Amino acid sequence: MDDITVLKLKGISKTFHGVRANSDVDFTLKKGEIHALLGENGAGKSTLMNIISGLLQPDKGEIFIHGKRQKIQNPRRAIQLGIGMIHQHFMIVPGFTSLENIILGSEPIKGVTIDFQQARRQIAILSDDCGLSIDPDAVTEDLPVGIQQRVEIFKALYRNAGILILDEPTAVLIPQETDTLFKILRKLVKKNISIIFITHKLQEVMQIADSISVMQQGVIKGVFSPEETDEQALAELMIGREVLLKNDYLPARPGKIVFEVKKLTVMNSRGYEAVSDVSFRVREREIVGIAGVQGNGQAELSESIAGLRKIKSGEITLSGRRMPALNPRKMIENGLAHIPEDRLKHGLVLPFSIADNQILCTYYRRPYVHFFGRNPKAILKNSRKLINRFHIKARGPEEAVQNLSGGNQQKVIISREFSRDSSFLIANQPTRGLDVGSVEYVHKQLIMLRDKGLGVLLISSELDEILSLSDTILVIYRGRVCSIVRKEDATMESIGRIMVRGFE
Amino acid sequence: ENHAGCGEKTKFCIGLVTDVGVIDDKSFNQSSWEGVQQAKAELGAAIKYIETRDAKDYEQNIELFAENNYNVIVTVGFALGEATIRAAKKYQKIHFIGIDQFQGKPVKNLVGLVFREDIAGFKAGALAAMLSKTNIIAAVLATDMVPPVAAFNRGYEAGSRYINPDIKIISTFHPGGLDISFTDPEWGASTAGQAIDQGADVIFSAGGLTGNGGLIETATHKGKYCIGVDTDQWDTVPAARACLVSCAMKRISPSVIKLIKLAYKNQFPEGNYYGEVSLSSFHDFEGKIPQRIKNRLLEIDNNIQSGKIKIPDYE
Amino acid sequence: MITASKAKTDSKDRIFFFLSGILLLSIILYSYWISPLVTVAILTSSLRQSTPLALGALCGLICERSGVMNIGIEGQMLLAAFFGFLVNVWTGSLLLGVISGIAAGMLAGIIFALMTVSMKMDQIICGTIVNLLAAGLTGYFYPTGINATGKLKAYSFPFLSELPLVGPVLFRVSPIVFSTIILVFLVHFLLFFTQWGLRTRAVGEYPRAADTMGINANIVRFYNIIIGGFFAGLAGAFLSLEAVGVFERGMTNGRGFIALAVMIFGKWTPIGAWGAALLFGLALAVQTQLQFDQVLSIPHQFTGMLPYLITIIVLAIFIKRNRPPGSLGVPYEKK
Amino acid sequence: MIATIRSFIIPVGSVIFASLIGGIVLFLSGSDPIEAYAALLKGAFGSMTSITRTLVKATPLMMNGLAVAFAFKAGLFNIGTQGQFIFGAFAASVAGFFIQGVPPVFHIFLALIAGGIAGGVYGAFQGALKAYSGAHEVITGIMCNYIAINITDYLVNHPFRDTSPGNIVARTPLILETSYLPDIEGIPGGFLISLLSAVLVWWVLKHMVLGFEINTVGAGPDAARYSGMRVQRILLITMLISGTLAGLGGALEIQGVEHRFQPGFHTGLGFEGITIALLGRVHPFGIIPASVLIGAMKAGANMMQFSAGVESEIIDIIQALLLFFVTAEVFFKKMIPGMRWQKGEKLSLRAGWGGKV
Ligand SMILES: Nc1ncnc2c1ncn2[C@@H]1O[C@H](COP(=O)(O)OP(=O)(O)OP(=O)(O)O)[C@@H](O)[C@H]1O
Ligand SMILES: Nc1ncnc2c1ncn2[C@@H]1O[C@H](COP(=O)(O)OP(=O)(O)OP(=O)(O)O)[C@@H](O)[C@H]1O
Ligand SMILES: [Mg+2]
Ligand SMILES: [Mg+2]
Repeated sequence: MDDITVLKLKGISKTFHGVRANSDVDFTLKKGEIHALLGENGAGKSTLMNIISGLLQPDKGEIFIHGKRQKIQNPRRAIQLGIGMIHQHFMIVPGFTSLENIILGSEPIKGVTIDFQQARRQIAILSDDCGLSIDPDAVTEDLPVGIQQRVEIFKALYRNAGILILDEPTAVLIPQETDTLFKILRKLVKKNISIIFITHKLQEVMQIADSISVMQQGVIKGVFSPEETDEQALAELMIGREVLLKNDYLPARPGKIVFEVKKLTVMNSRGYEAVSDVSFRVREREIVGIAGVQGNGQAELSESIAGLRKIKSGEITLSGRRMPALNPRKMIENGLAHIPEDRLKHGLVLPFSIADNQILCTYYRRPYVHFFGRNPKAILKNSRKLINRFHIKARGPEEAVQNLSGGNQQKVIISREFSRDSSFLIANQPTRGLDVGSVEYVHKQLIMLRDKGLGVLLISSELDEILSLSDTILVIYRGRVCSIVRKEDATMESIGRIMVRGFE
Repeated sequence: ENHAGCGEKTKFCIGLVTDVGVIDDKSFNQSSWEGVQQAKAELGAAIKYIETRDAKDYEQNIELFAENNYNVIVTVGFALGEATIRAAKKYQKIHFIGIDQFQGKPVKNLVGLVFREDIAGFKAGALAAMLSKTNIIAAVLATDMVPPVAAFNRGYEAGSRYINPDIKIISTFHPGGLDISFTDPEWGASTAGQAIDQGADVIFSAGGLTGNGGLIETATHKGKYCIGVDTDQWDTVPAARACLVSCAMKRISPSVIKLIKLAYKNQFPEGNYYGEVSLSSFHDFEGKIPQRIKNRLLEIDNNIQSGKIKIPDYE
Repeated sequence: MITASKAKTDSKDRIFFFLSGILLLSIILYSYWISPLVTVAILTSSLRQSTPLALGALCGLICERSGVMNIGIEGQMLLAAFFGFLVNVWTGSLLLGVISGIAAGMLAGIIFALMTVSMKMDQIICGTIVNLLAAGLTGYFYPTGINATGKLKAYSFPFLSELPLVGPVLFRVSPIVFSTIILVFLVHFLLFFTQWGLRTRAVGEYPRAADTMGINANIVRFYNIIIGGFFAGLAGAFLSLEAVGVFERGMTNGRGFIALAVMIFGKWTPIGAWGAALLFGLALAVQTQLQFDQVLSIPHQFTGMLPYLITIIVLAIFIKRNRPPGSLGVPYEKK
Repeated sequence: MIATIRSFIIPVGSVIFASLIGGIVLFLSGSDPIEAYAALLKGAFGSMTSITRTLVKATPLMMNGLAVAFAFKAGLFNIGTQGQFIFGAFAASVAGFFIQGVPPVFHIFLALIAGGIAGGVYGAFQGALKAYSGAHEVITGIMCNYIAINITDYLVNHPFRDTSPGNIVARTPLILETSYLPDIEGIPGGFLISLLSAVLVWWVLKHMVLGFEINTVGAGPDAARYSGMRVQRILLITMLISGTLAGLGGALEIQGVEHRFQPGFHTGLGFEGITIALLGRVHPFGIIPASVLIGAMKAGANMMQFSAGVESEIIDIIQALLLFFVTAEVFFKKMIPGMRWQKGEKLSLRAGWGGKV
């Protein structure tokens, strides 16, 4: 590949009232390369990318595109310069169709109306020469994330971007989807599109990247080629300490059954059957993993278990007692702990303080209430304890969680759920979007809980997470449990296949 | 401040307190004020008004004048009745004129200026019935919770039936509360429109701004007649002239002047003073209205005077 | 693809709307057969009384579709009615009156936009400010003793107005009433088939997404508020120059707020809102008719409640949750 | 420290700016601002009676303001306070003249309770519509206002009309002396009660479990459900309390001032509640001064018209300006150097529309 520089950053710095997100960053992207950008949560990767794509303005520093110095005042300018960004939190308008989302901002016009035919034609052409297909008329909010991401890629290609930035694209994908994505990326590279690729997953980096930059606390720690480094080295470089990547924990010593569902059937919000008579049981000191491509009923399953969604038929038993549907409080009081999938929506009250979020499920109990009502002393005391115990990075218990980084936001939830004495835990996508350090941390915590005697139901689309943590693995496909395997006789490939087609 | 020196022999001061609403309401606040203004012209009195914004302020507004030793205080509208009585008892030296305030038991320095709206309404009804070709006439009314409006309506229906027992009278009250029923011209207009569209050809439109809306609407329909209330709305609502045959008038201004003059001469009456009611002149319609109708109205007038015609009175 | 972008209407609602539509239509036809004159009168009156509501709803809708919550419509209408009337009196030209009424509505819109979009002030508060300001200004500067010079009159279309039923109702109408019907469909078309519409809805749902696609959410909001002002202005002009012919203090009498109700009722779609407005107007006209005919001798306070009761019942029993635009009420700040 | 200074600077500065601009308007429209404001102040604070009047006018404003603010906390836009206020007033007046032969203090409370319940039930009705059928509270609120007016108008015109001879008006009989609210040291009892309510509201929201639940539902309904709160029930209770506050306001108005229910005495009070809530930055202790301020303006308006001949609508304009300056911190940020605003300090509600439950 020829060594033409398409993008060059010189001394980029950015601070958010006090928080140094980027300091004096230099960065070079060569034509047709895939350049991976690594770094822990809050390292400043998204910030840097937002600067390139015109969403943020650097405090100082210069940007060169094809050797010409450019000022990128706004996203429109970035688009003109052929920069396309796929954001960590998708920039997709919920109610819109794929088509509407793709053309938004660069609509082909015929007379006064939008020329949808023209748009379709262009998209058809694109999908041919990149070999990815989408249904232009599907409503995006109903699509699985994998496809939503594809829509995002289309958005960039449609504006024929020469530089494509992907911020944690694989955080939400399963291996098969990831492979497809990588195939796509390789095709794009062949078309001389240059790619910046942010991720927390080191093996992916080794697999796809042509060069690797590591970021820590806003500075680039170094640039490597996959040949001259390895995962362990990278991990230590970005976290600044040693990390266990592959952890082989002691096997479980399951006890009696703490949790059981029998013939559970649940409808989704649009009234279709999302979970069809699913039955399984979870024992003490055991982690049961549910593998599956997102949108195969995991959400409905966990919601119904947590008492947040009506069940059509079937029964749920927690620590020996039959549970009524739609009663989260009762579940919690009977020993349910729950790490919800959508941390920002369900897990946290963003404007509230860390302290208040940490008692969200126990606010009505002693010691958090006393005769006169709420007991601030106890609430703060509890919070300080947890902040220390779970190493939450924050100014103090009163800081609003909306000011925390995603990693720390997740820690707040974990600190709340793990500090309650409970007998059963649902962990739904507990490590999504977290950096290796935090991932390791969460995994340790899960194992620790297991060994403390809890039964854990782990729902994740990260297959390796499932494989490394679970003692029993269920594969869910189209709302049905298609296979139950013990850890010993589970392989990545077999499970992956069942996940995507429902059988071996 | 022109109320300085009120209370001295040399100076004669008149104050007016409106009901909730504005002085230039093209209706009774306004014509009361015109009466006071005329008194200024004739007696060289110092005059001033306060618009009430909030029913709680009646008392206070009256006192503002009383405290400054005004000689005559005019309070407009039945709603001020109680406040006026209390003030009258408190300020014995001041003469109070309470418009539309019927006095149950007389107070010596307070006279209630009241009107037989039912009589005025009766004449209006008779006129309407005689003018109507379709034998459908309508009334667009602010509310039935205010005695004068109710009386107008009662008279109107009786009068039209007196002329033509099987005439169709379609009448409506504003559907909303008292707070807006006098100030919703849009409703008055569209309701008048609805009545006209189904064949009504004479519209009696009574009740502040709401009524005015009805008048103006009627004026935009060819060959329809409308009848106004309270004052001669020929002057206050010119936009309605195209249809305004006449108005069921309460002669407020002249009565106010008369009472003020009596006060000036210290011959102030007590109890209730019945102001004159009548139909206004026909203005441009003078020529168009056949003589027999005019005669008939005169005859009705006499019969009412002589008591030959009885109007069903307060329920 | 269009329906997809609208606020979701589940199929139960559609069936309900369809059936009730059929029912209503057959009732109308039947009563027309019984007494054409009265039916026409009622329908004309409904259309007329629905006009300010529909226009107000269009204003609210255009603002809210781009994520700005506007409860200042009442005030915008009032100002428009006021200035429209004044100019009409000064110049003696109704057309100029209407135009300046609209201008006033848009001017109020600009003030509102400056506060909500530029200064990022809370939108409910800004709406309240506009309402207070309008009440204050129109009351304080209320001109005494000036008189109107007529009002906009109905125009009969040749031939068309001779048609049975629809003729007198739709084609013998005054200008603003008629143009409202056209505007409703125009806005609906613009909102769902044009670039402006697509961008407006995108900004309303997820301004950040629009921003990353190079659409300046705040600019879109700014001019949408002004466009909205056009409709509020027209509504005001309707009140003082077409419906009544004079301006009176507080003559909007809460119609700006009912317009909001109508907008939500219509699920933030122009045609839906129009339907809701018509239903409301119909209820108003019918209650008047009930008083006219004295068919049932109940106090008018009860017949007067009809429109409000119907609204609540329809909303509570038949229509499921209405979903407002995603970013409604949140000032958009770049990261 | 800075924070406390700031929390004074904004309101005070706002009042100054608003009156300045108001003064300019007065001047341009050919009247003397100084004279006008002097009259306004005289009318509002000039004498003991005028101070009392100010407080009397502040009372219903405060109650409605509290009602609106309380609902805001749960993300509800209670635009229906007017209807709740009216029902409260009516119920109190009925209790006032119906119940006979009970000792004064007792009677006072019976009437107050009647008013509170009436308003609360009506509020809860709207809350229930919102929570269980998803009917939008802004629509139902507006509609319920009209309905309340019509119903009470009917009731005072027919079943409960004052039948005493000489009365020709639609209104209820006078309530019994035993249910009158007394003045305490010249301070109207109603005002004291509204102060008490403000403190209670503050306590509930800040220190009680219910308050935490309400705030949570307002700030994150989904998280609230997740944590086991019964969101629908909380919405209902919020509207119940909000309505009770408004209804109580009505009762205070009847027992303290009107002493009988007369149609149309309440004009516009409901919407003024919104203004007050916003002016007080949706905080009970902000609402107290806000309502006294506006109360003073209303009390002074007549004097202003009487001795300065100024149309009283000017106070609406000043109110609007006030609201503007209180909300638009930007000004003060620009003016006072070194004043940094933290995130979240900016006043914003975005209550209401969020149709989801
Ligand atoms: N809008 C903002 N205001 C204030 N601080 C911010 C803002 N956005 C990001 N930050 C801070 O800047 C730092 C870098 O944020 P950034 O999102 O770039 O991290 P990141 O590398 O993308 O983290 P992750 O890998 O989890 O995505 C973090 O500490 C974050 O808290
Ligand atoms: N100090 C702050 N003030 C305001 N907003 C902040 C602050 N810090 C972070 N944020 C916001 O919170 C978001 C989370 O910060 P950051 O991007 O570091 O999280 P993250 O590590 O990327 O989490 P995730 O990977 O789950 O997205 C930021 O994108 C920013 O929008
Ligand atoms: Mg990031
Ligand atoms: Mg991240």
